[in-house]
Amino acid sequence: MIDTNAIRQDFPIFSGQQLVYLDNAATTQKPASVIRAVHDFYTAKNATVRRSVYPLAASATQAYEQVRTEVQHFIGAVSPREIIFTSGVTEGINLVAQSFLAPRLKPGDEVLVSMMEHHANLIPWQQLCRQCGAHLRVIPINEQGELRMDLLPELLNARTRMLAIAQVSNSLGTINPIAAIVQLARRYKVPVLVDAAQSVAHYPLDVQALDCDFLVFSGHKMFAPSGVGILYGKAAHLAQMPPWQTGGEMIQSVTLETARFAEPPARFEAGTPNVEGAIGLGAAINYLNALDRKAVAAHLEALRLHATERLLAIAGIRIIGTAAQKTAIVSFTMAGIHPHDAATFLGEAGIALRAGHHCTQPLMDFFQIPGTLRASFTIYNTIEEIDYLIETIGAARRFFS
Amino acid sequence: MIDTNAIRQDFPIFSGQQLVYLDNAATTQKPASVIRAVHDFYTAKNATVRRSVYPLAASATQAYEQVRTEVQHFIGAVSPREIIFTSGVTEGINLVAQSFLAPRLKPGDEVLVSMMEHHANLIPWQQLCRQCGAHLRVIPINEQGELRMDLLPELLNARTRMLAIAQVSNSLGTINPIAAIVQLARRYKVPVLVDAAQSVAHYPLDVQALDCDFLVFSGHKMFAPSGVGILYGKAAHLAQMPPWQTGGEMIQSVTLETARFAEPPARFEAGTPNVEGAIGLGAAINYLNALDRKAVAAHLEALRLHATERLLAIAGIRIIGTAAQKTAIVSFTMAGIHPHDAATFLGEAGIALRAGHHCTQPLMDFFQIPGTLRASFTIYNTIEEIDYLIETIGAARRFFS
Amino acid sequence: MAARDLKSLYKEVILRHDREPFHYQKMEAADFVIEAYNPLCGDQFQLFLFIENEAVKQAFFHGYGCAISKAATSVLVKKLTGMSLAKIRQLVATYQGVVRTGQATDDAELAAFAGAQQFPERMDCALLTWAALDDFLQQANS
Amino acid sequence: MAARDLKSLYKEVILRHDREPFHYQKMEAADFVIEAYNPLCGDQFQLFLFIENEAVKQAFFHGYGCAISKAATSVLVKKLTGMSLAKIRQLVATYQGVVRTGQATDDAELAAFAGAQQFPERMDCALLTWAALDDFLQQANS
Ligand SMILES: Cc1ncc(COP(=O)(O)O)c(C=O)c1O
Ligand SMILES: Cc1ncc(COP(=O)(O)O)c(C=O)c1O
Repeated sequence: MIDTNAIRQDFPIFSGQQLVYLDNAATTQKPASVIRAVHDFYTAKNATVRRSVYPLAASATQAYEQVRTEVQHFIGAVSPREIIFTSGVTEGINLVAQSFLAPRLKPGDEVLVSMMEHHANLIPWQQLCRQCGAHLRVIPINEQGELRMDLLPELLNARTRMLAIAQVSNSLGTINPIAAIVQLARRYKVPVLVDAAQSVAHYPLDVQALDCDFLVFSGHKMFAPSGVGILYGKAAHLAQMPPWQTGGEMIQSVTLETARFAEPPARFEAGTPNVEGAIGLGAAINYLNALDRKAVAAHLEALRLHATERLLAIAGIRIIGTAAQKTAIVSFTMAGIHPHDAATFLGEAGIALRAGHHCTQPLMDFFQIPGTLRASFTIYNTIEEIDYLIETIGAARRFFS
Repeated sequence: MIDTNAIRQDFPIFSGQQLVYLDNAATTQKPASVIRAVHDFYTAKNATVRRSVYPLAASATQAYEQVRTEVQHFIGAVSPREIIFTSGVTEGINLVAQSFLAPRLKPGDEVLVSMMEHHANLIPWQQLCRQCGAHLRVIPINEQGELRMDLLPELLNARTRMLAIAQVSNSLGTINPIAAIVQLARRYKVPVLVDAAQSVAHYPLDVQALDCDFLVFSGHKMFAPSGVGILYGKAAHLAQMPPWQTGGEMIQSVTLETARFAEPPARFEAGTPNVEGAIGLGAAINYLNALDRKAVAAHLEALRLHATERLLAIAGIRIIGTAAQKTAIVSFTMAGIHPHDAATFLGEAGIALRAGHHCTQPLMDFFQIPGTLRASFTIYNTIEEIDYLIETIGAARRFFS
Repeated sequence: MAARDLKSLYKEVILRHDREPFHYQKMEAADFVIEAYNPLCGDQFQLFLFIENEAVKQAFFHGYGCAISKAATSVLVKKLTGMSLAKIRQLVATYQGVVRTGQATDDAELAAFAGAQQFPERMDCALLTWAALDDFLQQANS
Repeated sequence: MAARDLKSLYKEVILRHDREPFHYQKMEAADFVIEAYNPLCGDQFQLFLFIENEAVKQAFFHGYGCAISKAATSVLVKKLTGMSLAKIRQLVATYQGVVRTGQATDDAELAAFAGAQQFPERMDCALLTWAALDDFLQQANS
């Protein structure tokens, strides 16, 4: 087991206030090492990267590129040139949609997503399909919130140009069988983009083992700063893709008439990057690497089981998302109390969790609910916090009845 | 005059090391108040914005939207709804090119930029023109590095769909007469985008007085974090523009088939924003607001004059950019010493300045040089630092001769 | 952020309106049906108005929302009944003043919503259907 | 970052090659002209090669660059002369090892460039034309 007490000490936000933070699927808190890395950068190392030769700028560039290599190792990519810094998952997916897919999407082609995608992994494809006269196809789910893998073979066909899928659902907690999905997709040579927003903090990633074509995640959900994220792309794809945003830093040569673009990854990193964000991401990766990730998974499983059991013991509570393979994200509704009222009540009791559709409106429509309360757990959460949540839910029921 | 000593004390990076930082046109250092704002956010206030009702998230949302209002006042916009958070100038310009201009650009139309634009304000327009069969027209400059304002009336015509121009050139220091340019553009109803990357830190901005249609700047050049910037757009334009990036947070309603987008500014802010970056930007604006900006301008002018005079006293030094209206950016070449060798030598002596084309390759071609050394000054620079620079240039000449 | 007190947000009168909403009923035959929707939480209500001689003769509502938005709508519907459109405009302005800036009012049912100021993230709940009605009246005017 | 010493970057042999470059001359009649360009600084050189029997008979260069890139090119051109293509491949590999990892070598002119390791931002200068030649040889091979 991991030592939650020790871990909590690593996160300064818990020392200054009573906070039961259960909104980790939205964003995680930052450990002192990440905060310090950003702070040290500002107070001693701040410079832009890539263009200058004075020591401060040379060190900043080295530190920035070092993080690229750390990310490469963290997700098992072949080369650091497959690692592109973005502002987050949303930008990563928009980039792949516009730079990779748009040039090859023809009327009648198909793009496949699932019913449980976050809007970030739905709307860019939906809009692109409308733009190109292509069709968006959707992998259905069952009542447990699991992908209908039995239907996937029929949904894939020779016109499928992309399959974009979350590794872990942010609303349901479902863990999708990515390796199996990629294998199926390979039969039709369909490229696969994996949205790892909800998996990256908790489960080891290996893009070579998954054999996915693209993978995206955001720093702010893995103990790193916001405004920074990663797009992984296979080198062979990246080499063929035109730039998406253009500007400085991604140029080989420019005249007024024309520009030659740099090789990847620079080609996809126009403008001054979020340097301190990248430095913070490096610190977060070091933090994660120092944890025993098997123990992390076991801890999450214990939290999930305890939360599920205690919630189900309360009358009127319905858990949305009961997949066999599930992470420690527990969405639920309470009979007679609107999620926002409950969240406000819990919030005043020092419990931070989210009410709403969690940017998965079609999924809520599927379950015919406007939204849920969602408790999402991570390394610093405890069994005691869950017990306090349950107790406070009881108080909320008394308050609103 | 401003009290440079007091100001230097505000910037922690100068207390830990001997650093003559003259690369402020690339990025500025951060005052303690900005560093503290980011740090405090991490240690006590971190949450995502806009979606949650617990106190931490409500405060974060309030703080984030408060910065939007501060930016509005800082640049004199009519409403906070005209203020869009971006990741920086580059993203802001790409957004305007793709969302505002692309839908209305027809073959044979024209887009007007100037010879002194940063690649960020050149390549997005150049690529869009190629895409649409439109023509990129260029306002020439004279040998002093001033816009040929006499030619502007002929360059504008009924087919001009956009004029995109820097307020201050990052390579030459030239200050362009934006208000006059906008007035001319109005005759042909040409929308004007102002790249304020180099002006925002030093000169008061008033978008209503300028009457520009769009204006962009980056946080990292005005004492704020990197990875955050602002796009200002007139409400009437923003209202008509489709979203550019899509994803969470910019949605009114979504089904699998279609999405209705939120009103501006949310429509243009897909995904989790750089919250701490925005908070830091607010702190930077407060810092700037507390300065006497007339005194700042006078200080910059004194630095510029002193640097110019002393550089010109050295044989073999040529100053690139000698406009009558000029900020404290001084680009120069040294006979017989390559800019990168000089920059390395100066760097080892603790002087940070940049060598190269400064992302303005066409401008370098115009002056028929591969690049310059560029000293760019701001509030914390001193006359003594310039004297030390001059002295060290002397040493460099001895070293390389 | 100002001190926050749940009891000042969820006043007794609000909880009562939530539990026993006024004229909570679909009325397809209404002269006007006004839709109100909050994308952040999925809440949505319909207002059903019967209008005669520049006045609301009858009003009903239906839909789904939190205690605040439901009570606010219930209070709205109750006040509307029998009111002239001109008076309704005043009422809406007063209510928006109460919610947004804590403006004083003699009307206890309106005043109950002043607590939303301590909970700015819930202000939209209190304003949801009132804002939709406001839009409707402005369009009717123009 | 390791300790940095300007003298180890700008070794005397490098400054000498910068001031008095070897075979610094345009040779339009060459069998092959190899272009090398560094977008970060605008430096560019041309290598002019006369090749006979799988060996470089003569080499020249021209262009514009910093002291490091110019000296590196001058040393390259000097070494190339008379060398077989196979030998050149070995030479390039050795040199890249010296610059990138500080690999030891008996050749004082090559060893002079090991200082670039202390200045990683200048490594590209030392490698510029050597990398272009490397590309050329690889293409010639395939
Ligand atoms: C005039 C000008 N425009 C645009 C930019 C690009 O800004 P950023 O890299 O922050 O997007 C810069 C600085 O790099 C600049 O100086
Ligand atoms: C599964 C999933 N995909 C995508 C996103 C979007 O990430 P971001 O907002 O950081 O771009 C999120 C979180 O918001 C998510 O949970």
